[in-house]
Amino acid sequence: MKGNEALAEAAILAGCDGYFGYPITPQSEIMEYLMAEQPMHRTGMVVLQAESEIASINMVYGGAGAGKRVMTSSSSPGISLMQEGISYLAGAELPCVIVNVVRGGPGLGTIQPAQSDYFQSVKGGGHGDYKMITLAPFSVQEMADFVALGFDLAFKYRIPVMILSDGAIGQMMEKVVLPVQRPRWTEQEIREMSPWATVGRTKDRHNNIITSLNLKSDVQEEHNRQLQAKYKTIIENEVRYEESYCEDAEVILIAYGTSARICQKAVDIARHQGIKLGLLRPISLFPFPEAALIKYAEKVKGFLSVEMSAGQMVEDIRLVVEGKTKVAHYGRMGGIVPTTDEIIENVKNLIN
Amino acid sequence: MKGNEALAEAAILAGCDGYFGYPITPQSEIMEYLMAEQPMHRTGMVVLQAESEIASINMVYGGAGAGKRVMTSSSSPGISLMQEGISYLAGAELPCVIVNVVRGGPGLGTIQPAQSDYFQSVKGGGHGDYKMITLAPFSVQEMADFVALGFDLAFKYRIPVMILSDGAIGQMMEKVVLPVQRPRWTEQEIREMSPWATVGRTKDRHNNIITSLNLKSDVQEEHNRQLQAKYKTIIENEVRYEESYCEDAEVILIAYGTSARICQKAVDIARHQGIKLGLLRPISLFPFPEAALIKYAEKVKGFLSVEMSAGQMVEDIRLVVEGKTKVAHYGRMGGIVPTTDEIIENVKNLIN
Amino acid sequence: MAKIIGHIEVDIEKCKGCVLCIETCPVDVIAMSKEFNGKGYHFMELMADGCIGCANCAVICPDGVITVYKAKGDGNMEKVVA
Amino acid sequence: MAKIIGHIEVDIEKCKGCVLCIETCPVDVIAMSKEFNGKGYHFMELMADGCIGCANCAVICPDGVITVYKAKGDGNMEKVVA
Amino acid sequence: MSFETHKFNSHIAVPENLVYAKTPLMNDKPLSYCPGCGHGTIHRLIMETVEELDILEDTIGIAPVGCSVLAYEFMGTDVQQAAHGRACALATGISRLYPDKYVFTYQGDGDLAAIGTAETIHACNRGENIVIIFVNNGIYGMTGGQMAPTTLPGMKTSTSPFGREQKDAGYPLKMTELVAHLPGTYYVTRQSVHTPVNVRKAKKAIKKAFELTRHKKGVSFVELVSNCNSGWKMTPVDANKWMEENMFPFYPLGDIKVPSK
Amino acid sequence: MSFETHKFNSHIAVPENLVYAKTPLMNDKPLSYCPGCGHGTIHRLIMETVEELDILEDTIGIAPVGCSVLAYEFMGTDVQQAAHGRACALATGISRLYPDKYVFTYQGDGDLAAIGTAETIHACNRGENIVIIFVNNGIYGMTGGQMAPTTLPGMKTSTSPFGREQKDAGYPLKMTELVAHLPGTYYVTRQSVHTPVNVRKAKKAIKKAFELTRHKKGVSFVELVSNCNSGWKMTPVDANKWMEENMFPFYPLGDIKVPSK
Amino acid sequence: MTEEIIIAGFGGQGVLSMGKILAYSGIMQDLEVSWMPSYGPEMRGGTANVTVILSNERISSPILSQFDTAIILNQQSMDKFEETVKPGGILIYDSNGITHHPTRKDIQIFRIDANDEAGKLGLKKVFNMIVLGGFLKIKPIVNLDNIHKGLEKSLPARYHHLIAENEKAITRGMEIIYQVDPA
Amino acid sequence: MTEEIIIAGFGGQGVLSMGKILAYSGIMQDLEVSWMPSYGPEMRGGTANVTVILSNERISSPILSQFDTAIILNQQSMDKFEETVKPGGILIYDSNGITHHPTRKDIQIFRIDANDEAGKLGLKKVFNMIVLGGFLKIKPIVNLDNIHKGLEKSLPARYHHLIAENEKAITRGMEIIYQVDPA
Ligand SMILES: Cc1ncc(C[n+]2csc(CCOP(=O)(O)OP(=O)(O)O)c2C)c(N)n1
Ligand SMILES: Cc1ncc(C[n+]2csc(CCOP(=O)(O)OP(=O)(O)O)c2C)c(N)n1
Ligand code: SF4
Ligand code: SF4
Ligand code: SF4
Ligand code: SF4
Ligand code: SF4
Ligand code: SF4
Ligand SMILES: [Mg+2]
Ligand SMILES: [Mg+2]
Repeated sequence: MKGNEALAEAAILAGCDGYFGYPITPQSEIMEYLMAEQPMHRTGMVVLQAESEIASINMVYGGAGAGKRVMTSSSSPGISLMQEGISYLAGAELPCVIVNVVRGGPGLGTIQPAQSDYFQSVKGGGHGDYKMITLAPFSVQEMADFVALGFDLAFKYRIPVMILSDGAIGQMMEKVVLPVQRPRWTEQEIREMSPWATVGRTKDRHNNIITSLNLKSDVQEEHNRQLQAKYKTIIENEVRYEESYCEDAEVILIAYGTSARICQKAVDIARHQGIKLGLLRPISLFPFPEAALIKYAEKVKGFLSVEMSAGQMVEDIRLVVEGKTKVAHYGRMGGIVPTTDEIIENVKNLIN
Repeated sequence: MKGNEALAEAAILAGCDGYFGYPITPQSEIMEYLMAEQPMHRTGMVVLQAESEIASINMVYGGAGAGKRVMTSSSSPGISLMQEGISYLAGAELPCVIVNVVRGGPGLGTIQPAQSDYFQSVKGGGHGDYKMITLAPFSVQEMADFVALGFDLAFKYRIPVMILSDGAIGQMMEKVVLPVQRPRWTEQEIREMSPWATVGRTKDRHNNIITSLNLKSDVQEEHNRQLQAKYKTIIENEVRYEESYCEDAEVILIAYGTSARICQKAVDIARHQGIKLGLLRPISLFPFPEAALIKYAEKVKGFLSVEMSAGQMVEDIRLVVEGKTKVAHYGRMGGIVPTTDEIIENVKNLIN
Repeated sequence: MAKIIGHIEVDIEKCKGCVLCIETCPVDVIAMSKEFNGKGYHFMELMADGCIGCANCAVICPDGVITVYKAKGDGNMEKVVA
Repeated sequence: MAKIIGHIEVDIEKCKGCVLCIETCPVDVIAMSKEFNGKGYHFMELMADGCIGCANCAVICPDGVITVYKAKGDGNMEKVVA
Repeated sequence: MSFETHKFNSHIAVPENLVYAKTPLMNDKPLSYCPGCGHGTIHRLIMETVEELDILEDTIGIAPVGCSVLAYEFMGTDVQQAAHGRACALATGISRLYPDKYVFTYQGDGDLAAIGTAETIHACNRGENIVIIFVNNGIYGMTGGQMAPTTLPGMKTSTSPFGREQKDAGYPLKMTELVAHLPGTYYVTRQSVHTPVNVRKAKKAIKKAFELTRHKKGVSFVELVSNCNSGWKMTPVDANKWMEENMFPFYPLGDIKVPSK
Repeated sequence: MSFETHKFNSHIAVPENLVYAKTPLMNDKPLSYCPGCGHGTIHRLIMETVEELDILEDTIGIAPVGCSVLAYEFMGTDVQQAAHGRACALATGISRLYPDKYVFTYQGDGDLAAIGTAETIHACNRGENIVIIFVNNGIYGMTGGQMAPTTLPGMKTSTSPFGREQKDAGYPLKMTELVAHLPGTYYVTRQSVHTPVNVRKAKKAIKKAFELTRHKKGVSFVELVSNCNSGWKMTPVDANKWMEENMFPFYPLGDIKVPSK
Repeated sequence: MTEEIIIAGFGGQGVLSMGKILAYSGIMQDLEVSWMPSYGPEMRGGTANVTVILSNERISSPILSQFDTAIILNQQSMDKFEETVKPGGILIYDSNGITHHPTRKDIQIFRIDANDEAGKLGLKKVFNMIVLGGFLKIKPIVNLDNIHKGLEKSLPARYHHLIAENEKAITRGMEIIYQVDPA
Repeated sequence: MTEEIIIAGFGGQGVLSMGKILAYSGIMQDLEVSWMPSYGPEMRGGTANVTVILSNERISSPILSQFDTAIILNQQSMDKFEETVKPGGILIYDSNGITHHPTRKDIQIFRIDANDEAGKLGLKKVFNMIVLGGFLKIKPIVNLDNIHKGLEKSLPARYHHLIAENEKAITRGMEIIYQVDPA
């Protein structure tokens, strides 16, 4: 199964209620798979091709506000169009899953894989102070696994969750173990689990309101404080990452997604050559695995951030490391994937 | 004159060819002023109310691609809608001026002044690796001055320039000295100065193309490298900032825009109280005044970033300082402006 | 002879004095008060006898300020109208 | 007797073998080649005499592959057509 | 509530004589609209409909930005606040996921006919089973009276201070007629709330719209030509008169597309 | 160029006998379109028009994403590449700033009728002095054959693998008829390029559109119903036949709005 | 000299334009000025206030939390701004609609019944000029010549015939303001 | 065992599906597999290639710059991928349309004229299976049973009647491949 298809199938299995999307390479297979699979007949899941990405994200807003498990997917330019909607979702604290199968930018750019939407995802491409939980799958298996995980986190914290993938992960096939089917929630369950949702007012409660508007500054500030507090809780509880060969490493590579796959291989090769190389792979980009980095910051000769971008995640590494060790960046752009040779050469430069 | 009006008048005086915008508080006065002023009769400048912010930014794209001095303005949610367009402008290397009179977010938020779109402006709210030159006016005078400066930089580097203002600066009145009228460029001048512009092909040249598309990864990577090289040149040449009382300061406030105004007052008060406080005001947010900060990093007890946000610019400060001194953040949100008392108290905390 | 008699009640604190109701009353029995309400508006009052309970005023009132009653003018009610 | 004679030239490297031209030729004088061009397509050829220079083929060709000529069939041209 | 009960026939003010009272589905908060603004009346008619059809548990409203952004403060139904122009997309999302619910949007002319054009046209084209309430006051009320797509030719607004000129800004856009051409719309009508008779007609139209939703007929589209006293800089009474004289010739009241049985 | 010059009458291949040759405004690069795709023909007709009207120095084209995103590689005019759906906004920007230039957009059905609906409607409503070339092939060609707003009922695409169903996806959207209702459009027509006769008619329509621009008449809107052999999974010949039989009944060819003298 | 003033009241009371006239007059007197409104939400009505600063030095912050003078025209504003007057500063208020009169002892309190006076004069429109007159009596920081020029500058030409009336109102305001002892 | 393969040719040659069958067959043999296409631009035609990895260990990177085996089906791919074969590795190519034959001395080079053969057999569609057969002859990393299962898995049920034909093609491919000395 292709990564994109695994993600689509996993959405059905996760009990997702609705997918709203618009075609764009390299992720159109997600909607195509869903349309061919007709999940309406399997679970009752709705799949709708919207007139644009803006419509998609706002259909998601509507569905999420009504307590449903809803998602959309797109690739870089389409995700840029969603930025207002994402800021609204964050402001109104609505749970949903948004998939970005990143391609090279800026502008129309190229359709080849890239990681240059990191800032947009974790710093906030939309306006205002907000965060999304951002998960970065690095295998077809994780493309499948992160859908249910995404929904769980989204509802636990009432927050939009971004799955930040890229064209390579989306297009490749690997063995994948699919999760078991979860049931979709009934209206009654939604009313109980998400008492804030606009499902229709019953006599025993006031009308539910989904909004991000606060005409009064002090109310808005209080709302912002609560958001920030929530983000802090998330930072404390939801960091996910994977380490390999870090314990004795002289240099640790930091990479996620496709570049983490290359880095795995680079570590294998380097270890063969006797270079003590490790890999720390952030799985959640927000929250960023700060503690893990700090742990190694004073032990290693340096960190090398390997990205398919001009250098974005490297800033988050530097923010954590605060000068305690060298932090270098090696990036390729425009859809080009770094090679193991290039990585190892950069590691050698860092050591010397 | 209100800040927004001064900016509008300055656009006419700067020889701006076209303004395309959509109403949103707190910046609607910009278009209202222009409509009342009828610059078509003064300089031939076009003012058009578009059907949306997306249309506005794409009208700007069209005009900029044809070599004209064009601009738009909006406030936070509207700017989020422009992110795809901004990424395209950056990718196609088109010069233009975009004004964001920031209000409190996320979502619909509040219409009161805020500084929570810093990340969006300087890290890239759109997709891909790109930068905009970002200028932060802190007075009505600068609202007026930065329009012509913005156009100059935009054309010098073929880059979109963001004027990052806020509701307070936009709504306040102060004395302002308006610049003298600059002529608009003739078509002939445009053909000479901007030989890349799509003005209509003459027999002696190939067709001009405005695009950000590169189907081939290596071409796209090369394009990205050139963009990064350009950004480096800008970092080397276009840093703008203002210092006051930094020379002997124990603590330096870092603030821009409205919060820099409050900080000025806080410095006055603190100096009266015998506290050695200084203020370093970044005028260009990208490029960020790194060298100036480094200069003081080892002299002071700490930097205090005063922002109307949960803490955004403070990350850029930390990235520069790399642990060499304390870096603290004091922020208010949701449209609330920090007070001098609060700032001074935070300074005291930093010292102890 | 069963005559119709009507009556309205006005939530004066919510009235904004837009006078749309006054314009629409077929029997001209409502008018603006001299006083202001808490919001600083002159408010609408029933000024004379003769309301026929047609509810025009209530229907047109954007702020939902008016409640309308109507009764057949017989029995002891008739006395009152008389 | 001035008969019309026509002739076409084909930029065979750009032809994509879509056969739209063949469908549209009123006198059926064009057909696909057996060979491939550099792009791997069979390309269109003038296969027989009798082209009347109507330009249908050129007009319909999406790839602008065909150039059409036409002459009155008199003088030494007539000889050729004869 | 402080009711002023007058002496005149106040004795008949007993429940059995009640002719008209605000529906309890309108909250008791004072409306934030300007005196005489039609938004309040239209809110009330929708809430009366929901009450009369007894569909509160299954009704979800959507109010995007515009003067009625606070609709959720006044209407007793569940309400989502939408980004500018996107109400129809939200409505689509909700209605597809809850096909048996009553989903309505409440949109101004700036919202529905400018920034939201694509969402409006496509929801109508897909025939989403929703009610679209379109309050056309020919201006951007909330943001201080800028020109809307529906602003009349020659009409002065803060962004057309010398009157809307066709050559710069085009003609007023008749979205209602436009969507009536789409097969996905089932019932399309234009009403007003400036006289009691019109209020009653508007109420009927709104009720019909919701009833058609029950029968899954697709889009019911109800335009309400309304006033904006503040934006037009007129008293409410003058505004209504101006509306009759100027808006209605351009936006004639009545049904535009009615269900053929 | 490697021309194969055949023996048959090749002696008449001299300039004075030339009947038809590709306009030099079409670059010599091989087109990137699939064999038989109408895009190439339509490109050529526009370039012929520009050549014949001798307006190269004053013509600016706009090609958004879609199969024709590379139009700038093939057309000899200055060209801007637009974000998906935004060609009409770019055209507005350019045309307002250069009122004497010829600005045309070249848009697919996904571009013009889905994501770009608002920009299209509003440019048409404002009556921008531009030419809109609308290539309707009922599908998203570039991205691999997904359903477009203009996809026919029952038509199979990669996102309607069991055929477009009206109840889920609505009816095909007839944007051309829709914009013809707007006062800002001056000339609205629907043509095709699947036979020489139709090509010649289409050429006339395109030329007329550019001539009307010269006279500042507002929007000239030319729809070209075209094929997408790859998306439809047919040979070019079959595709054209299918188009005649299925597309034209739904999208009848001919003028929809013609200038009244 | 730096004078930091807040003027606060209802939307319709001419609060912003009073501030504007003061600011323009300051400019005429070659002072540095700043005028910073609290702009309301995207809705009608409600309260309005404006911070005006006049100074012969560069003005650091246009937004303040403490003021030399507060001019207060309704109860909400009293609740909000009484506390913000600097010790030794001045509070001027119109008693119309005021239910809780100011109570601070460390400031000087003046009262001006401008609303009543405007009613009496039949000059509702210049209510705010009466208040301005009162303020100028207490703090004559700009002279009347420059006020005249400020009026000229801030009123559109078509209203210039009203300047005399405005000036009359200012003079009247100077007459009717009086100091009160805090209750 | 880890086998890293690149298969490269024109869009229409069945490059991706050859890779897919190999990958599915690997799964049937309980190997770890990865299949990574170079997906083309949003346009038709052009070249296509796919990286297939079969291994009995976890596969680190699905994207490689060096390969154990390169299967090359047109000149462009030859130009691009000849260099990427690891020293000691294998290059298999179909000579149809090849103008510059491979020249490396440090690898083993095999040639398979599958295009001609497919033409002869009248089985253009299974051209790619002939090539696959050739590869399996040289590197029998999956057995024919599992290839059968892989075909079953990767072909939609409605094409299962074609499996026999595919297997015939594989067998034929095994017969016609031969090693060449670099020119
Ligand atoms: C993206 C975005 N753009 C602009 C605005 C500002 N805005 C708020 S409401 C509105 C238009 C209001 O007009 P209308 O929809 O006609 O409603 P009305 O207030 O007249 O009832 C605008 C432009 C916004 N909130 N968001
Ligand atoms: C914002 C955005 N969304 C989606 C895409 C992907 N995309 C490119 S072209 C296209 C549609 C192409 O269809 P059409 O406009 O009909 O042109 P055609 O290829 O059929 O000629 C899409 C969805 C994109 N490039 N940008
Ligand atoms: S219509 Fe309503 S708000 Fe208006 S004056 Fe009458 S009662 Fe008051
Ligand atoms: S109910 Fe009718 S008659 Fe009575 S006050 Fe109202 S409008 Fe007048
Ligand atoms: S129409 Fe053109 S491309 Fe097609 S076969 Fe004929 S010459 Fe070749
Ligand atoms: S010009 Fe006419 S007759 Fe000659 S080959 Fe072409 S279509 Fe046939
Ligand atoms: S501004 Fe206009 S639309 Fe808004 S509440 Fe006031 S009158 Fe109504
Ligand atoms: S995909 Fe369709 S529209 Fe695109 S080039 Fe091929 S045939 Fe033409
Ligand atoms: Mg409106
Ligand atoms: Mg298409």
